[in-house]
Amino acid sequence: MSRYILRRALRSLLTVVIVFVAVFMLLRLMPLSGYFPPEMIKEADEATRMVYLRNQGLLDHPMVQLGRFVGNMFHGDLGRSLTVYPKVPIATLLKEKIPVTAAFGFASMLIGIVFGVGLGLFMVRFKDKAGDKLGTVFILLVRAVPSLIYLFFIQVWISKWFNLPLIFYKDRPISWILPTICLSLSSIAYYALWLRRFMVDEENQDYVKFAQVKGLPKREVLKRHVFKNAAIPLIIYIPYDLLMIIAGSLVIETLYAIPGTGGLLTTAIKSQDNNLVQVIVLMYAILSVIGVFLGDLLVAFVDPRIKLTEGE
Amino acid sequence: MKMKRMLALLLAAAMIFSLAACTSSGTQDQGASAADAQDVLEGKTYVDTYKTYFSSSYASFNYFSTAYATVREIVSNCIDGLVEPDIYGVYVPSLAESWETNDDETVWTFHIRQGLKWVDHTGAETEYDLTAQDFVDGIRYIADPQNDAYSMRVVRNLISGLYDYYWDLDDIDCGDKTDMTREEAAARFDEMVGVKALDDYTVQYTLDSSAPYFLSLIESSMLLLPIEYDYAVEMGDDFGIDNEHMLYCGAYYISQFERDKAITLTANPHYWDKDHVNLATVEYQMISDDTTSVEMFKRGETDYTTVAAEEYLSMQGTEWGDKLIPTDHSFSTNYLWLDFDGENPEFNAFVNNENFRLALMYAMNREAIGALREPVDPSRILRNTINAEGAIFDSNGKDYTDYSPLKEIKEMDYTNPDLAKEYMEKAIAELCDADGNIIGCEPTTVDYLPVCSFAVDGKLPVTICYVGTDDEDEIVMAQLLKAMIEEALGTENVDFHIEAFSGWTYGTVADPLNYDIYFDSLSTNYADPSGILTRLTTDGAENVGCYDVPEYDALIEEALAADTFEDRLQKFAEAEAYLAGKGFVIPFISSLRGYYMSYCVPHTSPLTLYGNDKYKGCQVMTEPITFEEFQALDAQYDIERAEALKAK
Amino acid sequence: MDEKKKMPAALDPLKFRAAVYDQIAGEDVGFSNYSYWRSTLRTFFRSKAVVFLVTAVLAMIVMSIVYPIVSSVDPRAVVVDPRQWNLRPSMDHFFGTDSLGRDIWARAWYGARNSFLLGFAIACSDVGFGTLAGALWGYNKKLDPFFVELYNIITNIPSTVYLVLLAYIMNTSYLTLFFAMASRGWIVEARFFRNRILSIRDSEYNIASRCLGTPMHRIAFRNIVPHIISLIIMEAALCIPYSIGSEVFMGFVGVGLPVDAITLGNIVNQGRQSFTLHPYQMLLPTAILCLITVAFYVIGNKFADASDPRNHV
Amino acid sequence: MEQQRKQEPILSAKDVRIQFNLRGQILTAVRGASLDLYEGETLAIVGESGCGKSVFTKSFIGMLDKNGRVTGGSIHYRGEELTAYTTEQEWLKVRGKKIAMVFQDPMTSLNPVRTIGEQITEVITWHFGTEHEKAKQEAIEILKKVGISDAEVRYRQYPGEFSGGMRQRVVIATAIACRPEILICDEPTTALDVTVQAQILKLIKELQQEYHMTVVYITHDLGVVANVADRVSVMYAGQIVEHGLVREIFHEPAHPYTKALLQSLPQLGVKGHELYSIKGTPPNLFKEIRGDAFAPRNPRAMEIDFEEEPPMFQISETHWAKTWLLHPLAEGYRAKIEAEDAARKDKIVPDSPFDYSHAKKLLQVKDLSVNFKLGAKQFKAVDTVSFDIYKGETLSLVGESGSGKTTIGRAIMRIYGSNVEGSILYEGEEITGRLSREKAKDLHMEMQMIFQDPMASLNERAKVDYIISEGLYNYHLYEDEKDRERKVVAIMQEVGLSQDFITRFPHEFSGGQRQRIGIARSLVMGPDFIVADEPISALDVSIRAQVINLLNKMKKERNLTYLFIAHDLSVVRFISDRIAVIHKGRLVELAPCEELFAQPLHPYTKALLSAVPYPDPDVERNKILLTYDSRMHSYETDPPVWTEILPGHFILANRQEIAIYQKEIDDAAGRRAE
Repeated sequence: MSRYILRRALRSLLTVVIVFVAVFMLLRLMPLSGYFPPEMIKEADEATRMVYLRNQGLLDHPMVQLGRFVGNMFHGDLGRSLTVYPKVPIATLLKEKIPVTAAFGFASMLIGIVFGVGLGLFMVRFKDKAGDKLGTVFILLVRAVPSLIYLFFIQVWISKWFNLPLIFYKDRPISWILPTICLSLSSIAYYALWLRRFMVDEENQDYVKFAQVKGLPKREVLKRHVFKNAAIPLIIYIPYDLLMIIAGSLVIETLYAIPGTGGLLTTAIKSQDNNLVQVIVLMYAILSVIGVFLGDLLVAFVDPRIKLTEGE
Repeated sequence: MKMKRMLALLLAAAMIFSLAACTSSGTQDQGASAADAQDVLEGKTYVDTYKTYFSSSYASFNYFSTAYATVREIVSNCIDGLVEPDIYGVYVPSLAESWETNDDETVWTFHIRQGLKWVDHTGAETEYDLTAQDFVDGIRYIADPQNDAYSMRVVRNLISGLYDYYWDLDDIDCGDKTDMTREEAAARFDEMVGVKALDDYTVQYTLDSSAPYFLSLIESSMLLLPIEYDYAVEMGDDFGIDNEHMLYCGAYYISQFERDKAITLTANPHYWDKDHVNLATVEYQMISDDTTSVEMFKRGETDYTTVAAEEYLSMQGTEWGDKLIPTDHSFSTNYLWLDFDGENPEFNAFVNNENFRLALMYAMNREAIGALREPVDPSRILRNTINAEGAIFDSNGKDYTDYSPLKEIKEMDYTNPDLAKEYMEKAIAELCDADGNIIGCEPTTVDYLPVCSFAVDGKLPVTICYVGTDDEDEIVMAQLLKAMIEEALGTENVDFHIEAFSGWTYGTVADPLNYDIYFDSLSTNYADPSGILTRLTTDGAENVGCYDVPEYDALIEEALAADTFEDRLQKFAEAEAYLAGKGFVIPFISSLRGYYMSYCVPHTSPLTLYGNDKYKGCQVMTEPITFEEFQALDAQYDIERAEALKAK
Repeated sequence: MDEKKKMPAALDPLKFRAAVYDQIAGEDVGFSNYSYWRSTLRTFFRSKAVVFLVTAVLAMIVMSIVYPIVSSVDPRAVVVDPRQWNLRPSMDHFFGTDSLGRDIWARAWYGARNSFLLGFAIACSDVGFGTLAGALWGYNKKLDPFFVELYNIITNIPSTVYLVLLAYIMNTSYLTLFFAMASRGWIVEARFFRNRILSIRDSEYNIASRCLGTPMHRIAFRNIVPHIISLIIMEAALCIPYSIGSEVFMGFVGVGLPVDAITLGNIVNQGRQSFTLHPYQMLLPTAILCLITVAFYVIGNKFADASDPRNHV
Repeated sequence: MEQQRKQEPILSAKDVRIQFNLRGQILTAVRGASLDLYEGETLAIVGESGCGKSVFTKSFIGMLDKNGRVTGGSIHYRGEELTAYTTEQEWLKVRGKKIAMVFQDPMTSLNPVRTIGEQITEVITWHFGTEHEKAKQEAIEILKKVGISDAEVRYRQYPGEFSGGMRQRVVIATAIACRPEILICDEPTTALDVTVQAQILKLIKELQQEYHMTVVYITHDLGVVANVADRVSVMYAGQIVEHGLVREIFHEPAHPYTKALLQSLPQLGVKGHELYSIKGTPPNLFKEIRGDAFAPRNPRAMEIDFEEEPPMFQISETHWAKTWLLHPLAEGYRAKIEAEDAARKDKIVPDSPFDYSHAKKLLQVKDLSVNFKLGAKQFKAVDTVSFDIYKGETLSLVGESGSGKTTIGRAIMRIYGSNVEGSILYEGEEITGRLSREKAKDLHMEMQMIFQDPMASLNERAKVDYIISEGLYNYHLYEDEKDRERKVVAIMQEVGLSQDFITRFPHEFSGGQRQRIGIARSLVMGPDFIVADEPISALDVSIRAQVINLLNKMKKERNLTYLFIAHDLSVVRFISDRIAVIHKGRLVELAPCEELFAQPLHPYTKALLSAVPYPDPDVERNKILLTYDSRMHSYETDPPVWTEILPGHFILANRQEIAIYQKEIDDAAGRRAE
């Protein structure tokens, strides 16, 4: 078992390193003039701009910059933001932003699982009847229509009907409702869809027929046997989704002006804030690798059929 | 929200003008008399907090190195300069009780108000006193290249010795200068740079050239503000990253700061002029989209909102109809820059011909372009002069733009397609042979990479490559320009081709001359035409088009050498008329934006024409001000302002 | 057990002698001419919703191809006269005009065409490379670690980084958008096909083919591909809503196609700006966009169900 | 349960009709079947696949698929009319409590993610409401009864940790946990190995006595029927065509189908002569069937059989049959047929055994080992096996599942490239490892393989034409298109398939026909040596005979050599010249066919022979069951050697064991001498 974990950890580390270096090099391809905010570019002449770039060490050779960045990281200094929040330590940035996004993410995931599984069971219960059709339409809309569109309409219309505040206010809990619901929509659809599909697949397995023959009514069989089998494939992704909450949703955080990490990565890239991009990409890579690994452990723990020593 | 450059600029501009509501000196018709002004304000109840918003996330509070306009406005309420304008725009004492200058206005001495202390983010007085040394240290801070002081050009060329000191340090940093260590070079600051603290409470600036406009420079440029040097050195890189790493000496201090979300300014209890401060707190909320700001205004979640042109139309007749107030005029002017020395042989031939440039000027239907931003009354935002009107006044109150020959250009109505056609025919006659190929111009491929590359055949129609950003409003305007010019001059003569280049930066388009025409703006940011005009000389920093105008240069020399301010303005007016009249640069509209609604009483806070607006003195009512109330107060204000200007 | 029940009245004794034995009749196995594809299509078209959506999609595809050829309206034509701007939907402008007087009806169909082209191109590249890589990955064990590592890397780089970086480096054009999306999609499809191929690879009829000495490529095309054709079609159908969704997202992030490029994503984003003033400018193009994405999503899923032999009841 | 008590049946089904709508057509799976079940007896319903036997019994507990329903007849059980049940509540009164069912595949009958203990106690608490702790004890009790050692520990384990046999014991434990009155076993041992099957059948018999249950066996294996049944009902095309006591059915079969079934059993066949095989395939149940369903496949059917459906004729108190032969008018015709059968039977004389004296060695396998990498650890599927195959003979390789017999077959066909050790010589030349293209081509034409599962060995999405000529395409063994077509049609004729099947897809054929296509595919290449990997174990009894006859015919006409892999010794006896027995990857015994049956030496071979069910109740009833445990050998010190103890008779044993076997041979010889 531990040999498996060690091998798995090494491979994950390799992945993270490759991702880190790949993004680092890609960032170096961006034009130098991109480091300056467009509207203020005329005010500083060429020479002053060069001074600025040299101060930030952006004119050194990429490998030198990589070495310096990694060196700092090992001393626990994540460096400072370049252009998005000049000179603000990235650590404080993350400390401020992650809790906000995590709070929303966690709440929406909870709602997602509870309502998603509820909807999934409801649709299986009333298979091919009205309830099932309604659920399918909901899943259809949430997964097919681009998220920006229905989120925009929700913000414009629903906030008016229920006169909820348009944007998020830290001190007014009523303003938290709408963003959380928007955020949870896609996970509700995800869990409902897959639970229904797995339940339907498991339903015509032999052990279900045998359980019925034993004298258990269909409802009991669904509850005791089929549900656990159907839930296992869903559990694999829960650790990953849990950790990746930090990524936040760019669309929702922009529409509701939530100061989370949703748009942070994109803004950082567009204003070429190399330090900030590096730290975020590294964080995402590590978290997703751990998420996947935890997912495998969790399944091995829950599903007796899978033994870890069998390797991937 | 489409994260566009133009939208960010728009909201940034809106930020600046959100205070304009309280200060605007609209040039509307006089209408109601002073008496009405009094009864307008009868029965108004006031509130002591003001809620407004900002859009793009701002950077840091380090006012020396910050590059973002949004932050400047917040900082200018927290850090006072030596002088500030009163509600009529007349410079009144601020941190400096009094000041005097020598006769050629190259040496300025300011007497600092005594007993003031720096305040921290909780509003408590710190042990640091505000002394003259703080102003000297301000220059010391920006003089060190390591501190990345931004847009240094004007101040660096003005204060004596600063230019050499700055580049010495930089040469040492990049290893070009090795004859002394950095510490030695830094130590030479006091004897090299023209700023001295004569005693604890008097600071004297010596300038390289005469600067009658020095006070307006203090107001607009952030680089002449004081700094508590020991505190800044102690903070190091953390100076200004948030409200706790800063000291305040202005009307407000930043009491609550939530990055990307909310900022609250609270009145500074130890402020020397605190009884003129009516607002206890100013609350900023971040919002993502301009449509939401109107919605939030209607729901009372903000006390101010800009209103885009079309929105204005749709709100007519609703309960908000009478609350819409036209924004004051802006000092930033939009120009078309022409490339006199580009790769495109066809355009080069024509652009150096005055007739063609006049044809271009007359082909532009400026009303239509204006209507894009101001559908109700487009003429309000049109402008034919390079410097803005209502910005620069001579000693007896005459507006610089009223000096002839500039006055004629200002009032000229250029929308005249047939005249444009005539000039075009003349230009073609001079430049092309009988069957339409341009003399001395062979077919080649024009390489404007990374923007674009295209082939030209050396024959009519002339290929014009307009390069703009990928911002939606600018694309819309470019397409409008194309339609007008081709309609007026005829598609057989002109082929107007638009290139929306998303990677548009000064470095990729303007500097390397990768364009035939591009659209940009410059603003008059202090009370002297030289601010812009000196940069437009043949070898001026802004002469991106590389035109060659010896006559213009001569006029500028004469203006600079003029002994009185009036003939200085006269010479500048002639130079500007020459440049604009002959179409070396084609100004056409101001960057003004639509309308706004506000709960502020107009003209109650300082009239900051160039710099950033202040909340000091601003009064906020419990319900929004209506347009008639605004007009009544505005008329009254104009009368008072004229008297104040005369009395100065 | 009463056996009297069905004794026929009179029995003809003559019948009690050997009848002629017909071997072939014995072989008749009840030929039910069940063919996989006909049955798949029959199950697929049984649901009315599918029939409606398929016709709707076909109509839209035809319209988006025919309209640009037939119509004289230039979607980019800017009208100088401000009075023509922001007209409400009317007879001469079915969807009205946008902030520059351009006809939204024409733009919608030009946009639909471009979005379709982009969607199909991405679908082909994702599914095309996906199948090839999936086959390679599934077929020989040596390549497995390499592909698994590649999959981890590509999926670990957050998609926004990818899209934004590429759009900035190669400055926005159709090619950039295509390359940004296609360079990620194929590995995900490859993994999907690899799992399917693994399950087929070791079945007995493949071993039989290897015993007969059938070369690898024929095994791939005659033994493997026919079994995953229905999956390929399903994945292709699901690629299109995904690509249109990404295009809208990239437009929102400000990295999508240049503003004057006409795609449904851009039109919707532009419409969103002045939604409170002119809702129709966004609502109508959005209706088309949603119809396309929903239609392809449903078609993809329904086809997957129909192509599963278990459902051929 | 021998004697038949004259009292009311606890369950009687009368003229039951069950129909399914499949792809828009109506399939009549059961066409008026009738059945009586008496208290405490064991009834076997025997019939080929598709005859409706399991559908019929499923209707007793309302477990029909969702597209099937009972459209006629009645099922009386304890005064209740089961066909009237519609809601689940009604069925729950019967299901589990009164009538329980056991399915065929133990691997999938248990929920893999819940402990077996839970799955048993669940039934007890549900039906009897006993509280958990007590139910747990009861469950452990039952587990012990079904023969599961250290039940307390196994209680908490998951199905994944049990072997096939053990899982079937758990399934049976679950079924009887709710004390049913009737236990229906739907092919309970088909998926198990012969030795395990014998133990399960013994277990069910014991439980029946202890719990006074009535057991219904559904099977297609007449050997199992002979072993367990008191009464037998023979089912064909949705009808019970004959039912009676087991001795009556086996020794005095009345219905032509029953007779044909018994005659086509390989165990009863005479070597060298063609087995009696039922031609054609079961009728198409989509169409209405007139007359006797078996008539089209019965060469000696009467005209009446095609026109009128025969009623049930009574032969004895307990023996009924549904055939016109029993009608008085058919008296003469029946006598004539029986005379012909008798005559044919006694003139058959067994063929002479294969002459090995000057036979040439076609294939030599020397110390062959095959090991697979399963995750981290190595798994040795085949462990130093050596044997030779002579040209023209049929060597059978018999062993249980997982013994490595299929792996040897595939190793010979060079499918496992890297993990094969040892050498395989074909006509003297080494064929493991890399071969030149030319050599590989010859080998592919010389050696061919036939597969076990007819469903999986044909490419579903290719037409028969392409499937058969795939080999031809590979090496372009034809001049032009017409020549290829001619070759294909010829080979199809040879395997007994009609020409117009050429354009159809595999899923339109029955199991037997698909297997014949597989054979045609191999033979079209004109091979000399064929590895037949369990070609008949997935087929029905009547179809098996066809395939075996076909293989024999091909061997005679084309002078082929077979390596016949199977798991059922009795079936193999008819076809093979020599038999090799394999256990856990090692050959334990190899001998000429008759000698192995006459004098098995290795304890495993003996256990195998005793476990194989023989289709005759008298033989089965007084057979003693031997069990083999590999721990009985002590090979640590004295490793076993593959020695030829008698000419042509090899055995795996160490010196000590050889001495014992030698003594056994001498005693037997001595006895024979007296």
